Amino acid sequence: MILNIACLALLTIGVVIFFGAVIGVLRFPDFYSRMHAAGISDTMSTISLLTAFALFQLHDLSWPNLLVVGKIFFIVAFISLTGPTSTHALMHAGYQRRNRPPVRKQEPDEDMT
Amino acid sequence: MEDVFLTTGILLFILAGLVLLRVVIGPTAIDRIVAVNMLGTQTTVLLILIGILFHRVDMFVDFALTYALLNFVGSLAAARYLLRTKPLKDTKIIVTEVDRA
Amino acid sequence: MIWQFDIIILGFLLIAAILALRETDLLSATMIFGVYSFLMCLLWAEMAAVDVAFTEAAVGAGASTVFLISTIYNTKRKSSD
Amino acid sequence: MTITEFVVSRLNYWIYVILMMIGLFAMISKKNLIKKLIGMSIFQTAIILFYVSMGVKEESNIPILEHNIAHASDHAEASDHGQVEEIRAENYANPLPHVLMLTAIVVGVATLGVGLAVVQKIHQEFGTIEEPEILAKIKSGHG
Amino acid sequence: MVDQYPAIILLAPFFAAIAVSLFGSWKNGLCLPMAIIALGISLAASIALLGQVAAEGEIVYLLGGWSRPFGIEFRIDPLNAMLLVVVTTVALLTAVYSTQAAVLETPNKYPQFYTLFLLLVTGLLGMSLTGDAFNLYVLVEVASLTSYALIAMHSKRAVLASFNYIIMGTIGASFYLLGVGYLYIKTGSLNMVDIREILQETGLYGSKTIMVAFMLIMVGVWIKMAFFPLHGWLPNAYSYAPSSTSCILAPLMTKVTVYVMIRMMLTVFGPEYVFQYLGWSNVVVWMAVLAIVAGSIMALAQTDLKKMFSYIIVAEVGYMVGGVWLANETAFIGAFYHVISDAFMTLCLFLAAGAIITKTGKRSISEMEGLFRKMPWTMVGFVIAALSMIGIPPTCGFFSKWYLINGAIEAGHWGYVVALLFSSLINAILFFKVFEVAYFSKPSHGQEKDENQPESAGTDGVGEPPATMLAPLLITASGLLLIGIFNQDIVILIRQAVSSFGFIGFLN
Amino acid sequence: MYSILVFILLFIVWIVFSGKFDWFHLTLGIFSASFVTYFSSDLYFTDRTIGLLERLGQLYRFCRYLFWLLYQILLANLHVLRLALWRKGLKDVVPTIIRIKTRLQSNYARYVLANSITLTPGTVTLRIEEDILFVHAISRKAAASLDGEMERRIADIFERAKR
Amino acid sequence: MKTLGAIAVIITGALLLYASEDFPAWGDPHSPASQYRVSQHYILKTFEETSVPNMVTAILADYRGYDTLFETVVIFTAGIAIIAILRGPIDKRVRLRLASEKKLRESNLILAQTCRLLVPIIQLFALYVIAHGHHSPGGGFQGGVIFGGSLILLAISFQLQTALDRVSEKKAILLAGVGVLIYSGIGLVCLLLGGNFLDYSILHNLLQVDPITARSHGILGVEIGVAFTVASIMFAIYANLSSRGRMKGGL
Repeated sequence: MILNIACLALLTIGVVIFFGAVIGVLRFPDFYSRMHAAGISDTMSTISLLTAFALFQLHDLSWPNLLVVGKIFFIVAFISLTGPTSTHALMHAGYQRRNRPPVRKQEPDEDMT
Repeated sequence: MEDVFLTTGILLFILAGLVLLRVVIGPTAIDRIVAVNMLGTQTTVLLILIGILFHRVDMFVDFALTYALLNFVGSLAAARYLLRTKPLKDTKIIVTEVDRA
Repeated sequence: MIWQFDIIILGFLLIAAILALRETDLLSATMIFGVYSFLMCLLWAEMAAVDVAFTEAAVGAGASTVFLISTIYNTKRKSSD
Repeated sequence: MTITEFVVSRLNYWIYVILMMIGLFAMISKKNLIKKLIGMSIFQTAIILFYVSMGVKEESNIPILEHNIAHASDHAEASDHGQVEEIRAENYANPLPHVLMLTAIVVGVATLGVGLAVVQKIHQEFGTIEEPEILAKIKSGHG
Repeated sequence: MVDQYPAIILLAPFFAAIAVSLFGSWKNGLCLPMAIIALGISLAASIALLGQVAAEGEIVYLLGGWSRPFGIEFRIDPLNAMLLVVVTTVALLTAVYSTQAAVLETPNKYPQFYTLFLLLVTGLLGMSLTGDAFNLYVLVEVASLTSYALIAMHSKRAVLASFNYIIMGTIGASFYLLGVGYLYIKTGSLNMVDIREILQETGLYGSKTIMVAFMLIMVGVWIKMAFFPLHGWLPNAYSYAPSSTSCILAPLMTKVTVYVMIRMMLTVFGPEYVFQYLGWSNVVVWMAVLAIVAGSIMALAQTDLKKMFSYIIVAEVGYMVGGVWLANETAFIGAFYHVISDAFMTLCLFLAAGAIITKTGKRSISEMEGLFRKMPWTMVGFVIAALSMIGIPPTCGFFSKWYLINGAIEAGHWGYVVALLFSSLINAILFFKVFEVAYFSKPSHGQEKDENQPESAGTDGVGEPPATMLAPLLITASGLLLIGIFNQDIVILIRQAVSSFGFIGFLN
Repeated sequence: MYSILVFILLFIVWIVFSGKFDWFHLTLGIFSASFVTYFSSDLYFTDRTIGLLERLGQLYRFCRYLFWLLYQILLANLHVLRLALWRKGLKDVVPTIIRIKTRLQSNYARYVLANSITLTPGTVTLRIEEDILFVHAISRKAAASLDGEMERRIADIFERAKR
Repeated sequence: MKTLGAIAVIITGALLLYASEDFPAWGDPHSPASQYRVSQHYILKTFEETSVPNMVTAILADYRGYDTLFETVVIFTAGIAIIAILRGPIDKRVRLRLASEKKLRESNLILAQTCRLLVPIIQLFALYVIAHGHHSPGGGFQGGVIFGGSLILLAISFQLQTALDRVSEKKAILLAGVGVLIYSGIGLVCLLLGGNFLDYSILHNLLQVDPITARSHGILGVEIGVAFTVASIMFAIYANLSSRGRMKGGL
């Protein structure tokens, strides 16, 4: 029962946070800020939703289920590893090309014709 | 409890639809990539949710994990592309720089 | 099958497909095609086709998108239609 | 149940036809070669959608045996068929379309890859990937 | 080992392809011998299989040892046994021919070329062997992918042609796949024989789904074989491809697809459904008439030798489709006989064209002056093929047309007869135009041009092509005569197959 | 030495993945783990001079750091949520780029710092150039949260010995 | 072209919609396709006959193993085809244009570190997917794509050369050939032992197990072959497409 309530609470939190992230992505003025909002969904919302799933999985405590929980936490770990990295990569790309000369002077389509 | 998950799933889908809206309007490619990346993360969550609805989470975790890992490759490739090429058209972004030691 | 999801995903699929083909910036088109591909993945997961969904997840996220992007990189990004 | 019957029972088939036609239209009428290939992918996935849709059963689960069934008959004697009777066909989605579609996805990726390689080669040779421009170049004797 | 022949036929080129890809880049010289040996084994096995089938009737080979509806099986009846012999023979001859051509045209891609070549042969063999509707799709894709690559390997224009082929080929294959899906949703089976049994037993003839499935499969197959309104991809693809590629593709791809159509019509849907229940034969035969006429007229308008041949292929496809759809035994025999003879005729033409193009570097008909003097043996082969195309008696082209016309008369379809005669006339005009240029025009003008052509400006000018090019050409040419002379044996075999389809009780 | 460590780590991961303990799957696991170790063990532990015990200590401190980070993420999330959801929030969106000079020496520590900054919504690392981090912050408050606390904690994890 | 396309699309679409009226309803468990003995047999008897709980894997690699063999061949063909299409004379201008590459590598510390962390895990996961195709979704193809994805990730986050140092293009094609050879070799061994091509149950003498387990092991062997091919070909395709077949520079 407690598990259910905790699960429910986490689900609600997750959805609400995701809602906030979506609103942010829609409302913020430029893509840098939107990326911050996208970061929310990458971290908190995913973590709380996945934790809720993991808790639900713990309803019947058995060895395979524990491993599933382990895998879910692997997913959390990976998302919190890949999320920032891709955010950074995108930001970097956007920033790099705006403020400094592009790395390749030529457009790739010009050289072969 | 199942209904709760179902509702959560539907809510997430509707919200994902809003993200899709950003993909539609997003003026630059980066906006779209950001939104797509976000949808990718959400797909991972939804996959596990579907697994719960099927009562077979152990089967669905695997490719949720795959999705989490490989979605990264796609957005990285896009970022790399943007890094390597001239932009299609420059967007105006107001940024103030502050120095801080 | 979970028909509630089914209806939603099918609607999104249509939007994504039309968008991917209407977009003139090929990089954006590719990204929208990525959306299309993972909607497909969800659709198959929802229709209990786990292996197909797995393959689509691996292919759509890992392979197709990257191939398309690398081709755009080597050709050009703007499309006339 | 009535909603299910009314809305859901044919929706998949309708959507697959629409998707397929979108893809087909793009393949025939788009000028950009990469667009054509994207259309081709949509076309192929629509077919996969059709196949997977027909493997669905209402109350079915994924076509992997439940642990307990598999486990139970692991311990049973080879000649004892008592355990295996627990498997009920209605409980599992039809696996055959899934198998076929795995192959079709693979074929789709392979075709996409080859198509993209050809597009790159075309770009190398003609300097453009728009069909009218290429045809104009051929006509003007450049190609 | 005797009962393993079907597997051996397929596996020999398959393993050779893998071996070429593994060792080919290490030693380029290994590629060709491996290919030839493998194709030789395959040819021997397919001849043995043909003998076996002729003696025992239909052979079923279960892959994986699973019985009929559950696994995949090979079904070999006299028709596809003959087709196997044709495929392996053509492949072997082309492989010998490619010794020179592949070096010249695809210099730094030697192992890749042979891998793809052998995989193409594997795909074609598999297409003709298999008894499973879905498996056919996979093998069609193997054959198509290899041919896309083989075409695109060469020149500038070929790449664009290959792209169009990819688009059209994918549409075709996908329609086929969809048709199989429609069949599956109503029958629940993928095995060809099984599907026919279910269709007959459960009275599905009236189903709209089955009808649309049939239409989809037919359209898909027609796109792949370049039946007239859907032929758009073929001429460019075949004429701009490297010569050894077009030598293998042009004879085999369309013919094997015609066989696939026959198999779909007769084995999967059954003649009663196709001819009696649907009763579309008249429409399709008229389409075939259109294809023949249009193909011939378009061939007339061409100045490029290979392109002209390509349009002739479009017309020939019309012959075969029309012959099959005339729905009587004589016409069917004519059609299948034409499949066999046309494979060799086309091979012969393309071998000759390839030899001419490699030696002189010229593609246009008007530039072929004095070829009879310069390369007499090549032209002998060319003349035999041309005569066979026109339909002059000792060659095989005559007999196929004879049966086709007889069948058409039997069916009372005079439009087809007229189209066939018209096409023969056009062929005659076309080839005599070539002969005229090549025999009567003065070579002096041509030699002057030769010095501007660096590739062909050897010390001895333009002479005969090397033996590896000439020998396949002459073998094929004599093969044309042999097939013509021994036509009765082939007809008997076809008749045997036709009777097993239950085609006879079914004349209109 | 280190490849054995990598092997053991990978094997543990395998067990979590696999969840089957019959000899067949364990053998497969040993095989797979050793294959991956052979194939790409050079990607792990670039600095192979650090002792094993030190690594364990780092791991422990890193776990402790994670909890703190989680708390920070929560706070930052609330902040960005407020920006997104409140009507007046948009006024506070003042994109700023901050240049931070870090004291962290090793690449890995810098990486952890950069990723932690990105992981807390509101701040994203734009670029690392040697010891200078360019950080993009969405608002002044988010910018103010980069007060060096995080860096101190990371330094505490990875570079305690060096100081 | 547009009107032609529209006409073709409308005709085909109308035809397809016309036919779908006749379909059984979506999700109908009594549709002919689900009721026919093929599907029933696959669901009910697969475990008994092959001892593989995942029906899809069993059908893919055993009942319809011949299909899968050619599916692998399709992938293999695609790899060879792409090399054959894109390879041309080496372009010397490439070196000049990409002189700035080394700097790029250093400036992307975050990417590099994340990939260092992820790549081995992805590879291990790929191997897990291959090995556990019997019990959970996945198998040779999926695992192969994931493994290929890890190499692609390596190539994207460092540079193409880094990945090519591990698996060069030649090696990739070689491995792909080996993969197909493993698959067809298992089939050939079956043939040589006296069974039909791909009849794994005949392997039981060789492996010293009962025929049903032999099928299971045969399936595993086949999956490994598929994985080899798919992984290396996916990487080879990426390497070729991203660098236009020149194996230098690239995305």
